[in-house]
Amino acid sequence: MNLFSDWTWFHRLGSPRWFYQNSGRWLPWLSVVTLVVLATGLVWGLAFAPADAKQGNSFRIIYIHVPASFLALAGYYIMAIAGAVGLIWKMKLSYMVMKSAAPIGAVLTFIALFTGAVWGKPTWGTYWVWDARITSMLILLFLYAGVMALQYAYHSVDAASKAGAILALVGTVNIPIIYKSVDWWYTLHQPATIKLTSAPSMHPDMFQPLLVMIAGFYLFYALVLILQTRNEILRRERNTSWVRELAAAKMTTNTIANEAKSE
Amino acid sequence: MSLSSSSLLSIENLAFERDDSRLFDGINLTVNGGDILQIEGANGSGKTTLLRLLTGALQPSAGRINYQGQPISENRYDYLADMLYIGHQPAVKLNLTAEENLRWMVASAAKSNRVAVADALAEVGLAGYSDIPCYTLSAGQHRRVALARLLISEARLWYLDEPFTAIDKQGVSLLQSCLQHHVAQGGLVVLSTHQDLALNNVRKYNLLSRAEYLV
Amino acid sequence: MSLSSSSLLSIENLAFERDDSRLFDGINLTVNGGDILQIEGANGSGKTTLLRLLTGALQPSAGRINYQGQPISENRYDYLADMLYIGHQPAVKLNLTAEENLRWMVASAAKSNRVAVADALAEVGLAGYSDIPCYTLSAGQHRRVALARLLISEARLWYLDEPFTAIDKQGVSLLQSCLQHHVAQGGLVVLSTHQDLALNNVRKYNLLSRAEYLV
Amino acid sequence: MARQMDSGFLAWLRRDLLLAWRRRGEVASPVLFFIMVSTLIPLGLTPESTRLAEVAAGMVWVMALLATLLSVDGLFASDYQDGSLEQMLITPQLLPLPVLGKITAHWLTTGLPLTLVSPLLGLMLSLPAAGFIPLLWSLALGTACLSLIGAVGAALTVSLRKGGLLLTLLVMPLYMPVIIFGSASVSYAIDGINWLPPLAVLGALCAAAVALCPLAVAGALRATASN
Amino acid sequence: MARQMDSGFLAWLRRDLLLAWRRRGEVASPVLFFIMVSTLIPLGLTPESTRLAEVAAGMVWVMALLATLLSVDGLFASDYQDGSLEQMLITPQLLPLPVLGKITAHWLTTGLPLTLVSPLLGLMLSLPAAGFIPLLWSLALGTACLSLIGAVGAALTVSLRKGGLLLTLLVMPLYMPVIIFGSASVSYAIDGINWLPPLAVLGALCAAAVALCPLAVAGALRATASN
Ligand code: HEM
Ligand SMILES: Nc1ncnc2c1ncn2[C@@H]1O[C@H](COP(=O)(O)OP(=O)(O)OP(=O)(O)O)[C@@H](O)[C@H]1O
Ligand SMILES: Nc1ncnc2c1ncn2[C@@H]1O[C@H](COP(=O)(O)OP(=O)(O)OP(=O)(O)O)[C@@H](O)[C@H]1O
Ligand SMILES: [Mg+2]
Ligand SMILES: [Mg+2]
Repeated sequence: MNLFSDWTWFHRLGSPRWFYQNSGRWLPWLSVVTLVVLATGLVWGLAFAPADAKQGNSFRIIYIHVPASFLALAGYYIMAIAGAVGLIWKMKLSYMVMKSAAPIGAVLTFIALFTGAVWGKPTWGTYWVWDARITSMLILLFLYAGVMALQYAYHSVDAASKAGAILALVGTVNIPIIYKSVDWWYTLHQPATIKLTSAPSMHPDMFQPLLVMIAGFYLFYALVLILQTRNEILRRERNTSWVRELAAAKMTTNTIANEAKSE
Repeated sequence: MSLSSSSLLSIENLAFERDDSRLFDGINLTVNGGDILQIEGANGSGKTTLLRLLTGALQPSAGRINYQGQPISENRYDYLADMLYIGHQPAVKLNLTAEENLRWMVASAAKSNRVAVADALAEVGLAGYSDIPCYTLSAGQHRRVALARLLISEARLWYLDEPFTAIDKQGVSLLQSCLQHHVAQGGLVVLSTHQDLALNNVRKYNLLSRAEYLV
Repeated sequence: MSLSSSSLLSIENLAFERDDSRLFDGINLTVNGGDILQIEGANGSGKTTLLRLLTGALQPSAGRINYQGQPISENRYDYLADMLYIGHQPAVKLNLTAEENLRWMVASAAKSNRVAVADALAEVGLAGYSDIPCYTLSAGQHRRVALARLLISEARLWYLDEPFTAIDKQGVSLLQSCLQHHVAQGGLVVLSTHQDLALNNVRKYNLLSRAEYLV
Repeated sequence: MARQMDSGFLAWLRRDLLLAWRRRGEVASPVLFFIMVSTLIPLGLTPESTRLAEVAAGMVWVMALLATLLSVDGLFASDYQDGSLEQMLITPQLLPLPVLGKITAHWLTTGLPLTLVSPLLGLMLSLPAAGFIPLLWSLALGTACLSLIGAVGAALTVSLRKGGLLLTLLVMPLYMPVIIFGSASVSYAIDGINWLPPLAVLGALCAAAVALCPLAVAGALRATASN
Repeated sequence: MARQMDSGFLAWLRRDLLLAWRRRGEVASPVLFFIMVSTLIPLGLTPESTRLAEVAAGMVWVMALLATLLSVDGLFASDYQDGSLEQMLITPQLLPLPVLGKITAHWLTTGLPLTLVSPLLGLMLSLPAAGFIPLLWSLALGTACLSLIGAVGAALTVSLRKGGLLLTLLVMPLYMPVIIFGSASVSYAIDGINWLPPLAVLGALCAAAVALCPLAVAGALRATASN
């Protein structure tokens, strides 16, 4: 009995409808908090943190680069776990989360690469080097691209979800291997001519806004993921009665509003 | 449960949907040894889908299929070993000869009698063709290679999706007598075809009207 | 020559061999507007080969085919423009939708009426399917896409290789009335099938006995 | 007649582009393919940019060649299997025109994207700045040659129901001149020599291929696919 | 049960080997592909043997990878089209076993010949003598990994009726560790370092792939091909 009631919440959580309606309630709060944290971090980092002794103001790109890199990595695991939950418990919502997480992760990876490249020009004098971490970031982008490509390629939603989940899982097994091997490859072949400043003993004045930005990016990630998932729910469940009712209700409020305006 | 356990194959309340659109539901059928069941229905009504559900290649969205009283998911290996399925695509490798194809099918798939390959090919009219690659065969000969499996199969359950496609009249009557022989020995045949069979004792099930009648 | 020049299509002493083994020879036939000619014969007797010889895709090893009294090699373009061939493989691209497939066939192949694509699809029962890729269609629906060409074709010569494959009964009668309509307008149909047609005025030609008779 | 010719070329071009569009992942993937193989090269060879720069132009060319090979294989294969090729052989158009339509579609979906993304590859493989413009031009011309020549191989092998490796064998010798002049024009530019002569040769090769290859393809298809 | 397992693995292995033998040209061509591309590389890069030697090991590895990609694409494709794959899904055997049989056949017809011919390539690309033995061993283990991982990609894409480029996108990132350790063991040997550790890693990767990939392939086939 106890076990049974334990599982009902789980299945309720797995219901797209339940998720849609509840997430709708949290969304305004979440967006406000996200906005505040991000704004604080940005203003603090860009305007108030002291300029770097060697790099001047160009170092401020760190406030985008580092949080984006963090989330790009964490996002892959979120996506893979969502896929695994979908495969094991046959939970549709979980597949939708997986599908929504892929493009967000890919964009964040791209941002990390792009900001890194832009930052590389003034600091290293080149946009691109085959550094271990940079290379593995590029591979991560490919892994995201693979999951996304599968989602687009399949006409059947079911097949797309399962295929994407399997690929994501195979990728999870591989990510540590890839990181280890790339790391190892880099140290093997050449002495580090240029290296990312590894875990810098950063000045607290620079470091604190970075922490705020990382927190802000996590919130922002959650927000975008929820929004994307909600879209996906509506798209996939467009033929169910509750989405129809929702759409009909929207329509009537819109027409009422329009009529009120025109009067 | 007690009702269905007495029959060889029983389908309970079977439903199938793809991407949230329902193809059919509420299918109830029992088939016993000695039965030939012909699935009828217009193009696109779901005959192939039903047969593939029976083979276990597709999963039903509701309902279940019992074999000897047990759900097929529970004694999957016995069930599959007792089953022979020939679909729209006859699984004939174009680069292999008819004999190689048949030998391989016999080795890999269901219970079969391994010695009779050459005889079976002769019986379906491919006696002179056993050592040329299948891509030089005509459409009907190509299907005959797959149908030769029926002559050596020892499986009890035969699921045949439009087995008469591209087969000439002599071949159709050969195939029908083969089916007759199989059910006379206690086997079971579920097949889909748009042609009328010249067999007695065929039960028909219409997928659209969900009605069953005896020919 | 003077005899055959009066007929739309005439076959003189046609023979075909592959790698020095003769499939058939001495085929003589004349077909006129208004005729339906059914090629008969067991599996592997050469029906498909004969039809492909007629389309010009294969070259005969002896004999010739005349169109309006002239060998088809001499007025090849007129002949091909007046011809429509549907073979065992229906030339339907699985990744395109039914409508895109049909539009493309109309644009590239024979004389056709370009506007009627949607109507034709509706008539073959694919009204709701026009915007999904063809690989989700059932076997019969897949062939129906190709057969929809017949409804919009303006070609006079129709060569159909087992057009009734996988088509349900309602589809078969639709197709037969379509053929009837075509010959009533002066067109010509050469087809191969193992089924008996419910049409009057069908001439049959048996490839094995090389005998022709009227149904 | 002229109208009919047109419609043969355009109808097949449009169809193949539509097919490529339906498989959108496919259209994007030549680009990803190149980026990925160029990641592979530093992994396999060396991450040092000076040594990479030496092999960069050659590697981009080898990859262009492989990407073409990988995809030209399917140029007629699916049409052969589903009966479309048979229909092409009996269209009232002159066969080389639909063929040219198909080849053009192939180039537009592989060679062109590769050309456009090549500066990025150059960047990743530390290609010297002087090489970028010649790389673009030579790839544009060269990939067209590769598609045209590859189509001949594809037509010769289509009825054999075999994989791409036999095709590789047939066309690789014919690809040699393209890759020699293509990579030469880039390395000339890097070394400060006039790089227009090799490019001109490439242009001439391309013109000859446009004229001859569709004929050869048509002949090959008639000879083999209709058996 | 044990007998059934056996027969699932052996039946499919034997069948795929027979098919490969029927298309004999095909079996020889990975090797020819390999040789051809290695003649191409000096053309695109540099004919100087000292500079070639530096990149030789890496190039052999990149080529092995591409040859596998080129051929693994068709691993399930023709079975899918002619209905054999459907039959495989309903055999009473445990699905990973027939799958492993097919993968083994693939390795025997591509990876193994490549490995055997690699000393020849080493000679053509002026590989230093110390590199030959590690090249052989690392290729033998590495190509097996490539076949296994490639099969997962092939299974995921088989029902999409698409070319090899999507497959490339899926499996190339997963190939990275293999190529790193493979080329490392050769370059270690050339530099006189102990080359067994990277080879051991490759062996571990291979063992893990043998255990996991057939399961992933079976899952992927059930999830997508039977739709
Ligand atoms: C395309 C180029 C670049 C890529 C792909 C890249 C990637 C990454 C990644 C993945 C991380 C997070 C690592 C972790 O989670 O532990 C990171 C952190 C960081 N990156 Fe970059 N990066 C690039 C260029 C740069 C450049 C040019 C600089 C500045 C010189 C830089 C400075 C940093 C710093 C300071 C951190 C955070 C602290 C740390 O973990 O070391 N990065 N980068
Ligand atoms: N490509 C080919 N190469 C060699 N022989 C072939 C080829 N195609 C067909 N044949 C042979 O030619 C003969 C006639 O084949 P065809 O396809 O014309 O027969 P058909 O009358 O259409 O038979 P079906 O009723 O089965 O369609 C067959 O015996 C076949 O084996
Ligand atoms: N892979 C698929 N994805 C999506 N829909 C499919 C798929 N396969 C079949 N369908 C749809 O399912 C329905 C039933 O198909 P099925 O093949 O079972 O029909 P059928 O009764 O066998 O028809 P036929 O007489 O033409 O063989 C069809 O409407 C078809 O469009
Ligand atoms: Mg069917
Ligand atoms: Mg035929």
